[in-house]
Amino acid sequence: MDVRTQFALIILFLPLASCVLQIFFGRRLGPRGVWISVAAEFVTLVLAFSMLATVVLGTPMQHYPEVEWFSLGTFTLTLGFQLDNLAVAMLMVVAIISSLVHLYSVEYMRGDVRYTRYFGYLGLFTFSMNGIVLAHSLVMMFIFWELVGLSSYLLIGHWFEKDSAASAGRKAFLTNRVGDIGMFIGIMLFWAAAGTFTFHGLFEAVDVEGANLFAGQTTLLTVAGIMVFMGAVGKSAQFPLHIWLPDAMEGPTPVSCLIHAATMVAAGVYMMVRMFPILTPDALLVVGAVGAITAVLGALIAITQFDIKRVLAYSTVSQLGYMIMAVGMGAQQAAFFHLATHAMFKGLLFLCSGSVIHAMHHALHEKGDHNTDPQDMRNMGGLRKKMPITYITMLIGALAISGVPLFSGFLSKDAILAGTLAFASEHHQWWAVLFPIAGFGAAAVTAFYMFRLIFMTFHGKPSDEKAYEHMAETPAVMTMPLVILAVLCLPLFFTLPGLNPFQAEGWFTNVIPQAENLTGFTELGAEHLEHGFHEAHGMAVPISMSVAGLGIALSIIFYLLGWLNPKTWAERLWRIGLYQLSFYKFYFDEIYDALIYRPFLWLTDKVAWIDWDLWDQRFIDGWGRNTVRAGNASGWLDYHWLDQIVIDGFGRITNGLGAIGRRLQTGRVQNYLMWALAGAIIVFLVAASI
Amino acid sequence: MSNIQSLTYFLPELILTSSAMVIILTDVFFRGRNRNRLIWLLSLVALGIAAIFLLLQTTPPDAIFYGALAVDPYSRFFKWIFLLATVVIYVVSPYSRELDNNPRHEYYLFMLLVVFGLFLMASALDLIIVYLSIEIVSIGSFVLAGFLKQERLSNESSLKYVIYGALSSGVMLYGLSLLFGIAGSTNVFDIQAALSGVPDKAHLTLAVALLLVLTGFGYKIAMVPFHFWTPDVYQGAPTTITAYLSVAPKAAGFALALRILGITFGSSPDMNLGEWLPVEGLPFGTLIAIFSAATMTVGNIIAIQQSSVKRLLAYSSIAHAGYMLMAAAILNAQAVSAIMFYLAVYLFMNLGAFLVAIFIHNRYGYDEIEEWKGLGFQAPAVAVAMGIFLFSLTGLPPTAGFVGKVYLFSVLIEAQQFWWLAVLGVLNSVVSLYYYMRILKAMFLDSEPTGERISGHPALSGTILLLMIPVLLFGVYWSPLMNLVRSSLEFFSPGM
Amino acid sequence: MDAYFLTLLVFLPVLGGGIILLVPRERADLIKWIAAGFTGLQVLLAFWLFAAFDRSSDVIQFAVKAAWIPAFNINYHVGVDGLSMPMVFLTALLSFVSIIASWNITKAPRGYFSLFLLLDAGMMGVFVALDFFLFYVFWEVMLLPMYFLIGMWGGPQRQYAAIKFFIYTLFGSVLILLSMLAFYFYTEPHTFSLIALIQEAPKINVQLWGMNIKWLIWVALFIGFAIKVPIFPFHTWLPLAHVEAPTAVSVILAGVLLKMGTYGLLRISYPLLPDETIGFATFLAVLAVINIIWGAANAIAQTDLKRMVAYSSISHMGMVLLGMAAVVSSSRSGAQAGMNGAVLQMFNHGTITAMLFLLVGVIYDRAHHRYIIYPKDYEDEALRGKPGFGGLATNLPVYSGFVALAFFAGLGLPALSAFISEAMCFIGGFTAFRTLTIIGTVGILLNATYFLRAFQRMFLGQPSEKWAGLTDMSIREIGFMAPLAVIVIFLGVFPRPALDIMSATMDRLIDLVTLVSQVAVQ
Amino acid sequence: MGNVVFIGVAVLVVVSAFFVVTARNLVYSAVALMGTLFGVAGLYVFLYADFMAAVQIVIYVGGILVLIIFGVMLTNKIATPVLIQTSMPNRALAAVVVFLIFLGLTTLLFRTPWHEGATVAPEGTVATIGQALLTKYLIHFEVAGVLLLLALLGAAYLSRRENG
Amino acid sequence: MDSLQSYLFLSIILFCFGLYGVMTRRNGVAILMGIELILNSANLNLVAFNRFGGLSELLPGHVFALFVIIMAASEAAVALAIIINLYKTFHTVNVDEAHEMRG
Repeated sequence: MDVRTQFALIILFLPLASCVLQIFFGRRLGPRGVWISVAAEFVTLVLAFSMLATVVLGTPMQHYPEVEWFSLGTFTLTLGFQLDNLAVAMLMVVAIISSLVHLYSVEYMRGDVRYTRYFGYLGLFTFSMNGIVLAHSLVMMFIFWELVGLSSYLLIGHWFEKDSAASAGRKAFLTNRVGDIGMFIGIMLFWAAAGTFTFHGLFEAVDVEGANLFAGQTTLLTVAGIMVFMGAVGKSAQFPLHIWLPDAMEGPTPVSCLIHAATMVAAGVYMMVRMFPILTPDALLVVGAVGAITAVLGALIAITQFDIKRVLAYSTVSQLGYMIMAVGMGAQQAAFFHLATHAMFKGLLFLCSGSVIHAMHHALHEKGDHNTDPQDMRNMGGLRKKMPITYITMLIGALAISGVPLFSGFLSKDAILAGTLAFASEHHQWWAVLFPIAGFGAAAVTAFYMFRLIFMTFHGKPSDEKAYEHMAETPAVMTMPLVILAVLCLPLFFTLPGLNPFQAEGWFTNVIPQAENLTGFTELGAEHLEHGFHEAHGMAVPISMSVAGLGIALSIIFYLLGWLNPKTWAERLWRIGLYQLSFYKFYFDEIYDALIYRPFLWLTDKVAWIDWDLWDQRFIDGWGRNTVRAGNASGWLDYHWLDQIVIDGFGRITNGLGAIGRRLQTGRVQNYLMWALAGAIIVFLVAASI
Repeated sequence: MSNIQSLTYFLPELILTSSAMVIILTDVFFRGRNRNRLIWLLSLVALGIAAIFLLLQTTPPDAIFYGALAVDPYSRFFKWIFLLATVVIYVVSPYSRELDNNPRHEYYLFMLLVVFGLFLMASALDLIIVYLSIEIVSIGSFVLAGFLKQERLSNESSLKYVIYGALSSGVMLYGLSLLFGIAGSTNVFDIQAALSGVPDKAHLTLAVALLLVLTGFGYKIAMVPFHFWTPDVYQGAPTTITAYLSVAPKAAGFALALRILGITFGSSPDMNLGEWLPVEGLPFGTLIAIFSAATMTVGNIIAIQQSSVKRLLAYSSIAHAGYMLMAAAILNAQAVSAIMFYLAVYLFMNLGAFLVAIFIHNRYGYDEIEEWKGLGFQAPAVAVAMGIFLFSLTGLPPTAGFVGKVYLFSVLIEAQQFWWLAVLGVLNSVVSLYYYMRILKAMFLDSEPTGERISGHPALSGTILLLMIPVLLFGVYWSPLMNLVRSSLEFFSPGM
Repeated sequence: MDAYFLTLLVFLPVLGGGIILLVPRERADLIKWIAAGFTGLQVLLAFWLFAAFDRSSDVIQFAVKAAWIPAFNINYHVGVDGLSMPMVFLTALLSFVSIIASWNITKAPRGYFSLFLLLDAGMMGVFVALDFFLFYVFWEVMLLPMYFLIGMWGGPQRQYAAIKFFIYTLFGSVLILLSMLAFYFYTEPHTFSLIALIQEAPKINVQLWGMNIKWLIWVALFIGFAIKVPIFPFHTWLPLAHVEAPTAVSVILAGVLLKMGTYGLLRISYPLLPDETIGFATFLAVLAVINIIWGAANAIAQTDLKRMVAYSSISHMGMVLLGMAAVVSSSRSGAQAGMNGAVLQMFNHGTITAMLFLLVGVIYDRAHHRYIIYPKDYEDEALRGKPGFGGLATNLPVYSGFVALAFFAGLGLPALSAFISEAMCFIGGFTAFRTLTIIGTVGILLNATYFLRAFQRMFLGQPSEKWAGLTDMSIREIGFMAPLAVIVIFLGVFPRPALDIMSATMDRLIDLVTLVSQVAVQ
Repeated sequence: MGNVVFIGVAVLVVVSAFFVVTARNLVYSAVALMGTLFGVAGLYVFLYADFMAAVQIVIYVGGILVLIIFGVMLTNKIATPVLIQTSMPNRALAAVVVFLIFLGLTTLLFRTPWHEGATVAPEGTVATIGQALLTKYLIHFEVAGVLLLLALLGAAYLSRRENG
Repeated sequence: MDSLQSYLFLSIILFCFGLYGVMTRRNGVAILMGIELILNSANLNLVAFNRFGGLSELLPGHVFALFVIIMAASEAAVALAIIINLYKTFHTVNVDEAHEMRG
């Protein structure tokens, strides 16, 4: 077996082994046993790193091992790996965040009732996530896609005693399923057209050079692409399925970091990057539009949130929107770049917030306060003195996400914005301009709310002095990952050997070349695109720098210097209805609840009522009550007719006829004679008339 | 064949009549305490001897007494059914508590004479014999139904029976007289010969005569709309007699009707693969099909409403007549053999069900389904047997009733006619399940298991269990019975 | 040995039932052990059969043919192929599991276990019979014990449920009977052999009401089988029967009996009436989708856990039908995916739903109720609309683990057995009926909805003090659950053993349906 | 002359039959029945059935009618008129049904070409019947005997008062 | 007048009166009288057919009628016995009052 395959297998199954170990033997191993899981993660990190190293050192990874899973003659399913540069880079991202989160969790989750099981679930997640990354076919990806959904469900619901946590888990799973159905349909469409599930099979089928299976079927391909994209919409929390992600913050913060910021939610982007070569321009446009809407939407909502994790969650939604938009703009390289940088800085931000929450929690606990919400930023303030490491690392993260130069976020975001500008310049329709506007607008808002978060948390006066006294920096096991991630937020790590902080060129872009995956579907040639980006890059840098500056400046004016009072402004905005929109998340939950969820539950109730009560009640309670009910249910006459008249009715008619028959049986023999004679005459006439 | 020669072929019947004389004499001269027992024994012996003579009768089909009676395998088959039914009733009668207040010896005597009538019905070839044999069976049945003189229900039952019976036979007689008028003879073969020459204009009269005759036959087999007497009479009569009436005279009615109508209105006198001849203005097969549909439907749907077991079984017996008529709508060898097979099976299952009713009646004195509660735990063996009889009556495998029903349905399907009737038969089978299950439900489901056990006389429970054997056996291996039926499908015809 | 193997498999339980009847009824333990012994032996035989089965062959194996009623050309003809083999295995396994799960039966154990064994024999017989008459006899034989098992040992409405079940299924089976007779009489030579009829039945050319009677036969057979499946709108017997039946009987009902309907369609309607099958395929697919959605929508609204599980069966069987309808797919691989997926789903649903019902039984044994939410008309007014349980995951970790496994298997999570079979059904269906299948995929979401809602309401949240005293699963309970769990996981990861067995036969079946009809068209 | 007598007898039969089924008093009915039976006997004479006429009078009038009158006596007090008719609607319905039957049968009667053979010579029928009864109809005769026996025993059993 | 039709017509009238009587009379004995009318009508048929049908040899119609009369006697005896029994238990001879069993 090829060593690369072996490495991939180990990366895939080592976390699963740790999962099985923790689930079944966790209790026996005790809390110390979780170090085994941590160690396993670091082993995968080393392996991933070694694979990445070979790639970076010049050997492109192009290894597609596969085995037959089962075959039914012509219908065959294979399992295998798509080991290419993209996968290796993604593996590395997953391994870094995952191992750091493992490490971080050792302290963060200490004393939890289901301590070991938590690590088991983390292992399950890492396994599934690696599976998505390595999957060589849509089916295999779908399998792991669902499995990450499961682990996400389990981890969000880790504290399932809390109803909100349990509900959030369910919401996440179900919302994801909506997208998954689309993805499944998309898979079937691809399969029906191309007869294969594997990526390279599909690429070949679509490739203009080869036999073009989709010749003349671009509509089909568009639809299939959009359908598969629905999976990404669900998983990457894109509009309109973004609602689950903020709720998912009910899970432990390291989980939010790992799953709901850095890796799993990025899986959608990863998949879109993977699928990029077979997406048609029409499909890409839809993708881009969804991404743009999400980017703006998430950013706007984040402004008004007070829960520290929710701000980050909406920020994640927004950033994912960026990435998806980038894919839609054809800037898939930028999308993936942003994915990687975002994983680092958003992971960092989450871990920092976790650190803050941990400290708050600890402090409130010491104080004996169990009512105050440790995640509400209004209860914080001035923490920078108590938690310097956290403060500094979080500040770095905030700078990175805001797109301030000298941090990784600047480079990737800039690439995306350049992509939108290039798109706008290539497409001359009026709406093409909306993409860069959305991009830059969201960038400004991002800078604003991120610094709002920093200022509210770390600056100003502490809101609760007593608790403040109990605050302290978190232990080294937790701060160490912060530092590591903060370091990884420096652009240097992505641009080596190039050292220019304004230039994104470097090993990373070499690993994921923009042109490599292009097929004939993009109207613009690869080089043309490349050129467009270069052109746009020059324009994007100053604009993005200025919008970031604008956002930060506004934030400083509001929250640090207090020149403008946020509360007054909030009230003003409230009066014109804008504040609520943001604060209540554009009422998405309410709208879904009112338009989909409740009607649907009502419908199922009715369906069940028709299916059962209508029939049963009628049977038991007799006619009178049900006539009323039947009247109420006139809308359901169809089924009413079916079950009532045809099935139950057969019985009732039989009974009714029987009753008539009984009445004929009067007990008076002469009546019998009369009936008999009359009956004979009738039968005779009937028979004679036939 | 002349009268003297005929006697040798008439031995089983002679045994029956002469033993009746012996019994009367015994009755007169023997006044001991064991009179009932003695006469019971004598009757059984008489039946046994008759059976032996019947067994020895292996001659080819022939007609005796100047063509008045047929001696052929067909009639013999039915005679076996009558004997079997009678013996079963004889065996259990001493243990039926209902009869305790009345002299059983006369009961045995009447039954013996009724058997004689049944024998004649199975072999009648002459309209006068047809009429007389039906009357013998009827009058015997009237008396037997009213056997419990002190009981109001028994009286009411026999009153209704006699009035209904008398009118039916009167109407039938009128029909027979018209038939006689058209054909000019009382012998069925002569009639058949004459009918082929009947002018077209007389056809409608023929049809009406046929209908009038059918009134009489229909009354005997409880065919709707001539069934009205059935539930009331069955309910009021002693249960042993009800059981008997539901099996033997019904079988005799079928035997008689198939033979007489088959010869006179069928296409071939030996009834081999024949069909109903069209009588102008009256498609005979359709007529029977309509009667069949009405019979099974009415029987089943009214049965659903019953709370008395005897009455329920009465309606169910009406429905079963309907099933059998289904095959009679197609008059061919398949159909006749299917009916014969079904009658044989019906004998076991229906008698079995009634015997269980007697079993319960002995214990509780009444026959509401309610009172069967818990029988499944108090007398498990009998209850299981009842379950098997009921499943068989419903027509579920692996019981004989299933096979019987399959044969009946297969007649229609093979002939590719009367599909609607087959479908109706299906629906009826389903409906019938409902009320049979009510009994089963009462026995097994309506009460908790108890330790209390009830038991009947071993002869009674033994007979019940014995009847279960053929019901199950013929359900999985019915070749012997079918072979018997097939070999009995041989009719006397003058052309032979 | 080989020759009498299947006969042994079928009649072993009958023997066991007979022996049980001879045991004095006070010896309840002995009765249970005998029952367990015989079914256990049956499982071993089934394993042996599984091992000895030639996977590459598409012909009937272990066939035995003996004249039964020569006059009617009825034979005792049994055998297994790739279609019946999984069902035989499932029957043996679930029977054994059910017997173990019935250990706490105290009411009339002798009757219970002997009827159960009779039921076992009937089911086994249906799956191995190759003579239509024999098939029908077994089909009906199974009704009687089922009626009593529901009616005597069931819940409060058991009698109503039993009679409803019985009447529904009898109605269906009488239609099957008519079809059977039609097959017999309209083929020359008259035969009941399902093998011979594959050749003969398509030649039937009898006109009735202006059409070839084969269409009517197909419809009659379909109604008969549809009631068993059950296919909307013939499904209303199912929730009642499943809910009222004792746990072990629900397991058998949902695990094995429902499969008989689809098995019947595949064994009889498909090969014998290929043209009609193709003609009705769209109709079948429409019903399949209705089943999927209707069953799931109903399940969402249920407050009784067992009813929810019962309705989930309707939904899952809909997927089987969708896969079956894919036989007409123009794409060969689509047809293969659909048909194999359907049979695999039959097996998988059997094991999963068995787990679900067993788990419902476990909680019911302890808490004596199984409401997810107390119904609006619950006798205790204070409890109406309140959750029936809550936070069980804290008290009963093992139980919750099994429930989670079963629920996730039920909602089609990958790596658990149902995923691959459902996916295959959909993929197959998609190649033939695009729009319908897309509508049907909504069922995936709905299935997840009710399972997760139920799981949250019962197992998550604050543990309720009322149920703090419940004990976790006993060794016996884990014992009968574990094999099923192992199968569910194993087939989820490695479905190949199951698919290998059936794929050759399915290929042949697809050929029979599609090729024969092409000939007819030409 | 013959016709006149025939018409007279026919009228007697019809009128008395009418009274049999409509008379309000049972005893009148019984008397009317006697008229009918005599009338039918008269018709037998017209049909050259002398033996049958005799039998009609002896058995029917002498036996059955007496039996019926006994029945009337045993169950009624002659002096009090008893309501023996059923209700009016019932009678009307019965009348309709019967009228339909009457119409149908009459129509058939005149439509049908009845088989008409040579008229039987008006010699005595007694000897022929006697001969027939002992040869061709012997078995019928015997069966009738059994029937009578059964009826006798049955009637005796039913009307007997059991002692104990 | 002396034709087959006239006898048959008389017979039909008797038959119909008989039917009417059976269906409308409450008294058991009166019903019995109705039945006798029906039997007589059939007998009239038989004898008439015998005469006009030219069936001279063995007079089957006469013989048939004879047996019918015998049967009528038997039936009347049994019926009367039953009616008297009814009178004993129900204290009435009105048959419509005996309707305990119905339905």
